[in-house]
Amino acid sequence: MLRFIIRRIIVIVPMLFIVISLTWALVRLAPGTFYSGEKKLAPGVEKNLREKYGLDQPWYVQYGKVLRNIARFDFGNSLKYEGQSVNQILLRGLPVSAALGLSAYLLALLVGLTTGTLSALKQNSWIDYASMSLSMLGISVPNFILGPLLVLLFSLTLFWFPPALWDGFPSRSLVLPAITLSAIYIAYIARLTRSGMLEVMRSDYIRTARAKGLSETQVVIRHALRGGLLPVVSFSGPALAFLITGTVVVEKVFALPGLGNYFINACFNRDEPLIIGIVAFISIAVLVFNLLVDIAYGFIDPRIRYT
Amino acid sequence: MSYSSSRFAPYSIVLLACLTAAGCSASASNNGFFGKTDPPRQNVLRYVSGSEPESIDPQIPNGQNEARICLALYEGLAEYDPKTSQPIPALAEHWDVNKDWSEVTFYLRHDGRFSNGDPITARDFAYTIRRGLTPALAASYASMAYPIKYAQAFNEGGVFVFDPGSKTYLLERDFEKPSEAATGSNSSAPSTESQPLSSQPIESVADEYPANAQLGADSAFHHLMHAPVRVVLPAKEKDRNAALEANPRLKAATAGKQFIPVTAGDVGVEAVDDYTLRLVLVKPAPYFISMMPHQFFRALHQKTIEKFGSAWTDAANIVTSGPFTLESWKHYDRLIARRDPKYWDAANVRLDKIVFLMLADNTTMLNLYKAGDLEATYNHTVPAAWLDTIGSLKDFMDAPEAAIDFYNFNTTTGPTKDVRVRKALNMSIDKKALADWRHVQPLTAMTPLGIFPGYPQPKGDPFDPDRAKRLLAEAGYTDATGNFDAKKLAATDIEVLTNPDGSNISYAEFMQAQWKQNLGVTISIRVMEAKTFFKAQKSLEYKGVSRTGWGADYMDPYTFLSLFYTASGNNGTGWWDPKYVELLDKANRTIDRQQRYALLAQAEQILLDAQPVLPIVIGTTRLLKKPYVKGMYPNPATLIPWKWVYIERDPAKWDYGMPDMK
Amino acid sequence: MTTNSKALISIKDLKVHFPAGGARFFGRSNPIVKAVDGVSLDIQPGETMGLVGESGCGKTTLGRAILRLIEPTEGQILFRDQDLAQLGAREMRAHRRRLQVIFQDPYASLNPRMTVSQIIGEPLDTFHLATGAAKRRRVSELMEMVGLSPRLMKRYPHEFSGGQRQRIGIARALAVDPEFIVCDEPISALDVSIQAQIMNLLDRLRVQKNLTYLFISHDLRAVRHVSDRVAVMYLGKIVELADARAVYADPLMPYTKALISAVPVADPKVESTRQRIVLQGDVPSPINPPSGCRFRTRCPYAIAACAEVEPQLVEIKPNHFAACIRISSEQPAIESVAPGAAPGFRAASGAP
Amino acid sequence: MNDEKSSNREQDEQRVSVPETVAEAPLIQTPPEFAFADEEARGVISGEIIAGTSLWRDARRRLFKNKLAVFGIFVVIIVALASLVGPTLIKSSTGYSYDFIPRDASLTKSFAPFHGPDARFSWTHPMGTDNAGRDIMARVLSGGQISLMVALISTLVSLLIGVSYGAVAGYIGGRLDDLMMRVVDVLYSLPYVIIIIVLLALIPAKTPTGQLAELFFALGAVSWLTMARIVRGQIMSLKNQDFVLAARATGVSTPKIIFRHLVPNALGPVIVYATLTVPTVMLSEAFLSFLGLGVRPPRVSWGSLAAEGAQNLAVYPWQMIFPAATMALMLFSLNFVGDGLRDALDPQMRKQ
Amino acid sequence: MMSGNSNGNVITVKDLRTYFETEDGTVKAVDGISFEVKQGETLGIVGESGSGKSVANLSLMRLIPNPPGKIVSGSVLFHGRDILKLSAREIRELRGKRLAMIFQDPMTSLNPFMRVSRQLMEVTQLHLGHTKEQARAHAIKMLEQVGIPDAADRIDSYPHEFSGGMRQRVMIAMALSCQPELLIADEPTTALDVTIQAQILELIKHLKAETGASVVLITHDLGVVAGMTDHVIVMYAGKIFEQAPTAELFQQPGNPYTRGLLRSVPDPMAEHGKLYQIPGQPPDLARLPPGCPFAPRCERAEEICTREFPPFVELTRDHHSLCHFAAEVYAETANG
Repeated sequence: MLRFIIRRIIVIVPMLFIVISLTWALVRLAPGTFYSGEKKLAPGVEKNLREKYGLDQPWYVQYGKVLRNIARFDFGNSLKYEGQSVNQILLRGLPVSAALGLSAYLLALLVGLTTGTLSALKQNSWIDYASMSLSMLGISVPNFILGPLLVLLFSLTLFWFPPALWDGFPSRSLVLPAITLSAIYIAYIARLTRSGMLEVMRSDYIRTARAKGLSETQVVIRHALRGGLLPVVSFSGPALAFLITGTVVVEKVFALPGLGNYFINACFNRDEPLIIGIVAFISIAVLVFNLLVDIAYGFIDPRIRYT
Repeated sequence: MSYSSSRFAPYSIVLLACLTAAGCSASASNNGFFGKTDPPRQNVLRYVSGSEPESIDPQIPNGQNEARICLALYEGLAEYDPKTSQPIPALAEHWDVNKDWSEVTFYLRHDGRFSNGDPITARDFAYTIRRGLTPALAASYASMAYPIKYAQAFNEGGVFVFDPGSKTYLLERDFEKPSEAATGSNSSAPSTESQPLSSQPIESVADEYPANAQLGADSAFHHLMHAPVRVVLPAKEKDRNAALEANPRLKAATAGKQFIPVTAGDVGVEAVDDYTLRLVLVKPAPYFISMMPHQFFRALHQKTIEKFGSAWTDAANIVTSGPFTLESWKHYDRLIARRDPKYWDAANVRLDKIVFLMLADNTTMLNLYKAGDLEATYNHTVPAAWLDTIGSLKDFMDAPEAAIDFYNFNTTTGPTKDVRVRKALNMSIDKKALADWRHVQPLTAMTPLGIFPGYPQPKGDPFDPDRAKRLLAEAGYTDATGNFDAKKLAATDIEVLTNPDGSNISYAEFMQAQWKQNLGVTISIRVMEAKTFFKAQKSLEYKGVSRTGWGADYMDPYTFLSLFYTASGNNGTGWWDPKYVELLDKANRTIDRQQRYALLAQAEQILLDAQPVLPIVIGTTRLLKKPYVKGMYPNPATLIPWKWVYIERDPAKWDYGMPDMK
Repeated sequence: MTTNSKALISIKDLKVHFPAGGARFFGRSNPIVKAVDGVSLDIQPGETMGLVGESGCGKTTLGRAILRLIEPTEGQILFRDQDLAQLGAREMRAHRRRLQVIFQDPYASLNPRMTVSQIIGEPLDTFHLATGAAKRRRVSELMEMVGLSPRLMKRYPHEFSGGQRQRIGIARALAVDPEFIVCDEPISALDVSIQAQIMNLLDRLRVQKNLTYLFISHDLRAVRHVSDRVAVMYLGKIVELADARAVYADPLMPYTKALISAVPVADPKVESTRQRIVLQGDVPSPINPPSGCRFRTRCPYAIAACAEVEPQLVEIKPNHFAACIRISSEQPAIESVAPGAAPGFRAASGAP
Repeated sequence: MNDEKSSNREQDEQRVSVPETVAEAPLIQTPPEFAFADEEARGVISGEIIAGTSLWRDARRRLFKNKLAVFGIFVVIIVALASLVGPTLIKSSTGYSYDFIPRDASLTKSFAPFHGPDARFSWTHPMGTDNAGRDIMARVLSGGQISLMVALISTLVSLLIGVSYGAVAGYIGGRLDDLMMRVVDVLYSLPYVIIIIVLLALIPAKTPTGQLAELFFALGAVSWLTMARIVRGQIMSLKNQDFVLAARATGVSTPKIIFRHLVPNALGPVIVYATLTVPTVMLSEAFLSFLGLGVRPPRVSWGSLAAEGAQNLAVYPWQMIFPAATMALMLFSLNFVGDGLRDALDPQMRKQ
Repeated sequence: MMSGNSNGNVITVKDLRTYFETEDGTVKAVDGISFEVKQGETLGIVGESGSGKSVANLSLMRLIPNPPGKIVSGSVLFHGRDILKLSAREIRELRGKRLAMIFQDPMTSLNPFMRVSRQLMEVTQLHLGHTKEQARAHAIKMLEQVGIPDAADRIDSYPHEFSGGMRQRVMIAMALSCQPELLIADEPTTALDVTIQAQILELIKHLKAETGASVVLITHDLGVVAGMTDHVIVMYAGKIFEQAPTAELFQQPGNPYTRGLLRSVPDPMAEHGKLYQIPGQPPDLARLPPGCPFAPRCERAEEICTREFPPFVELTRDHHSLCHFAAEVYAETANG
């Protein structure tokens, strides 16, 4: 198990190297620099800026510097935000994104699992139809539409929740973003749970459990749930990685200081160290979460052994 | 695995219908205001500063989102007038300008204090200006200070040429190239070939520039500052050699000479005493005083900066000079400024705190405002499209702004190389309709009308589609009978390039419709991500038309006209006319305001005749302000000097409509 | 075993090893499954060679390795004296015309998205044997041959029952006129009443088309019925090889004895009287097979030497080979080698 | 262990409950040996080929039995038709088109649905007008053209690239699979926004059509990644099925195995994923349009209309509600169609 | 309900009909079968796939998935109580305690996510009110009883850590935990190898002798039935085709189908040659012919067979056959 984990972590290194190098090259290829804007800078000022950030040096020197920094887990300073290190920015944005992502994920789990399980157990009943239609709605209404709708309804008409901004965790400001973000995950999880449960409920060992004289509730909770949730578990890795590392649309709609917001702005600002930092962070997060899912899988499904 | 059928498909429609109903009720306004009007319990003002500031070091960034905060944290020699945005005394009680605009002297108040209690002196301002120009700092707005003598040379990293033999420096006037003479950088007598290489002894300056009577004593530096301008060459050998190659005579003269780097000490800034600051300008700049409230010139605390380096702006370290000081800054979220009790005028500062929220999305901002989470928004936050609804509300603030929207023409290539095409494209836009549509003033020239009282603004071409067609016909876009043929002006030769921000696309669509309706020409619109767009515009990689705009850096027409001053045509149009530049220089040498305005207007006329731009509209502030917020005005610069802002709790004294701007 | 130059297929010391655990979790030191571990076998033209063994003994792997559907690790597969194991992918593909396979599961072995004529016609396309009308004619012919109406050629596999699907599978194998067919448990997924149909069909085709079969099955009754000779496999090795009759009537190796004894007989009288040998325990894992004789862990006759010496397949009786160190041509009957040494060989009535 | 599968597992009793047959095609009764003769005996004219119910046709039948899927198909067709002809109809009846801005300044503002400038009911703008006085219905319908095209083409691109890529990786496996999947991982990790910006800078589109092509390229460029993963997983579970082995055994070439045998059998999940991708694609399109890669203004798509409408939601809710509702309705229906197709294509369903 | 005619029968099935609603119509998986199992007796049910043998037994336990399946009519008297009329709660109390079942595939029938110990303990905790400790001790005892070596050590393993044979032993231990009166073994050895099959069959025999439970053994292998059962039922197309004491059925079958089945099993001792085969394919249960469902495949079929459903002929007191010509066939087979 440990060896498996170590090996998986080692694989991250070359991957990261390639991702970072390509990202660096892409940022270099993208037109414009962090300082270009509507107001043109005086040539002298531009020259000073280029010297300040070493942009006047040959590309390989700059590239080497990037790699050296990253080897020390230091992504350098943001170009756009004077004096702020990328590490600081990541540490600042992460809790927000993570709190949002986790709440959304937990909400999605709660609602998705419940509706999915109910749907499966009451297959082809009105509960099934209703929850599946709702989950399809979650897929059909993109969150850049859902978010504003929720704001209109709950913030501007009913004045229940603030329409934007971050008041820390937990707070009322989290409610609407979390709902917006979770909608599609509720949908996915409900569908995955439903199909997973349907499959498990048809399996032989459920028949065995019933033949033992267990009640339907016992059958579901003790025997079916674990297997029925496996698809949700494998879905959760990438989903969590994605949720926790920031979600551009929702963070934008609700003006939340999360990584997604940072990332998209960094791209528009050509803030190279920040872009590289976030890309690297997200790549690691994805790999780590997939690893975690594999490990969790091992715990849930004893048939899987890692070597 | 299947759920094959469901009878609940219409759910979505029902839900959406509910939300529609909610939306309709939500748009209804509440007693003539947009959303809640309950004042906050404390004297705290919540405002939006825009996107995350690049830095709250006032000299680093160049955006308004930082300026809004820096105005609270720092104070300069002058402050913006809250209503007119003209400079009014602040840390300087008054100032003098000498007769030929080569010297400005500021007399500082004696009670100015930093937030740590240190007095603010002339030395602090000298430091501030020198620091701002330091190349390593790479301040974006260092060019603001370029009118100060050797400021540009220092900022760009130049060297003087010193002759160790004669102990003199080479002087610029001796090496001016004929071509550059036209642009004329100095008022001194033109050099001629017959004059020998020379450098005037420093002593003689004293006669020419008598000591300022009020200051009494004079300094050696003061003498030096008025010496003829020395030759400045790039410090980098490669760049220097290139410069020398271009001027063989200079190259010959530099042989065997020493290159002495320009230092901060060479910059024309002098603290005559603790409360007197003297600046020497390299060339006259009548607009110079109006730049003084700019954040670049606001007082900084030298010891703090030297102690903490770039971390000096951290809440734990920062020392500020303004009415407010930094309490906390949660990045990408909010910055809280607290009233500074040490501030010299603290007694008159009535807000306890200002919360600057960092967000840039108008919808979010307005949602917050409506929900009562914001006291006011900044300029242009109300989308023009909302004016039909919001325009009549009592908390809607709309006033002309010292900002313009216009289109650049690419004058170097394609159909728009032809001035007739440019004129025709301009004349075929019904700017009145455009302005009515967006509830703004049309822009016909390069300067906004009504912002600069007394400025004799030239009139641009009027809306005249028939003439436009004739011009296009003259330019060769004709059918067999010689009449204008819209098909000849192929749609792919001209397109409107724009970035997607704000209502740029809406404008472009309207313009497109105008051209189509008035000329029959279909001009396509091309949207480009901002940075890519800026690059394409700057390097003239666009077909025909590109969108741009300009907000005044200071309250003077020159801020707009100087856009086309740049010698290389590096202005997004490729257009450059020496006559234009000459007129601008001449105007700036003119001390008399009316004469100067007349010269500027002449220059503007040249610009309009050449039509490198298509003026569109004058900006308006379009912001929202709760009625209980007083002392805040939609001024032309839309920068709010915070010390005068307060929260009025008596509804009788609220603003029901625009506050009095007089 | 001596190499018979007349053999159609001559397998020499064939080994198929692969890493255990599958591909999902990569790792360097995965244990090796020795599915087939040094098998030598000659199959004569026109003969049906039966291959029996319990699941996991490697019989299917052996069958697939002969056809290079699984890459052999080591050894030779001589087909008409050409070593198939050495052929490149392209040459091998050409050889597939002569070597075919019939699979166990008639449900899984037919592509559900293809019609019968596409399924049977595909080999014809692959080897450019027939196109257009000729191809249709050939498909009809093949369908008739296996007892299916050609009218059904445009139908899809799911419309057929298991036995009919197996017929389609047989027709596909016959399409290219092969010489040798590996019948990989062709009847085990079928109903009892259908098994006989398929066995008879295979037998008829063998005679008609002069085919040679390797008939793999765990069903000893079926193997006995269709085979000329039978090879018994245990944990990757052949442990006994003889004429079908001899193997059943006179098994030599203790494993074969137990295996045959375990088959239930559809006759209550026989069942109630006969002494069934019940082997203890399970087949050991092929990842780490026992040393020496692999059967020794379950063999009642095992002695210390069985753990040391790997028994070779030797001719105990004429044309009757067995791999057991405790028997020889002089002393072929194991019971007499060690009478009473078989506490594991108990009567059926005894307690487990 | 991929040795032998479970041996003689009889086809499970469950199969009884839903026999492998369909109404039009009663199970074919084949007599043992010479079915042909029997057919003739029953008076059936030989040579008349009975077309089978292919899984496709079967799927279609099941699809049309699924009421919701039919509802979905109906809506999709209605919306598609309206998008196709609607703009022309509106133009001819009211004079409004997606880009028509009225000359009269009093008309260049946003009117609520069914409200004319005189604040009275009017049929002219059933969805209201936008900020420039353009008819929202005309814009929604012409936006439908773009959105549907975007959905269609980028789905096709993702199908084309994703399916081939995933299928090849899944089938070949081993190091190539590892490498191909790492490439996907890397592509996943790269910042999409920057890729688009670079793409725009390096190959600027010369014409609006070229730009549209670029948009499809950009959308397809990312949407295939997940598709590739899904297909790979499917193929990996399919590739060990006997029918693939059978194809290999008959010498079918690798590309044919992948695209004729494997891919058609993996279609169910592919279709569901494809329909699930459509909302993402539409969102990406709105985003890319914002970056300048989408359709050129004043052309619109549902995504960009809704995104723009969201900006004005608090004041002019109809600007978002109508495009969003149309889009949601379409996606909703599309999902039903996708699910219906998956169910219809899933062979598992037959056995339930 | 408490009819007195349970006379020594553990279970009495009367006219049981279980139908499945499918797309293709109603599938009569079990269509009017009646049989009884006496105390201590082993009943074999033989049939090919689709004959309804498993459905019949799932019906006894009321484990038919509904939908699509439904027990349409009939009664299943367990010691005189009709199982089909019990409440859900009452039937749960019977299941696992007095009626136990083991299934064909021991891998899929054990919950792969749960330790064997828990799966075993669950039963006695539920039905016998065992505490954890009691249940565990009992489980270990049961595992030892079914011949799992080192039961105490291995009890906490997961099912996948056992071999197929061992898993089936675990299943048996689980089924017998509460000393049920009736054990239904649904193809318990089909997925196993012959040597393991022999072990398991021995085990069942042995345990049956020890506990005195009645057993219903479902299989398609006539050989298994021959050695294990007292009575045999042969099913075809949801119907009982023949019902007889085991010895008699094998010796003198009274139904052409049974005879065909017996003849088509290859005899290992016989010479290689053409094997007897039943022609044709198993019938489509949704579309049965009007007469005898076996008629199209029957060598003895006459015109009446395709027209009229055959009678259930009593050949001897214990021997019944569903055939128009049962008596003739019975007579024929007696001769050879």
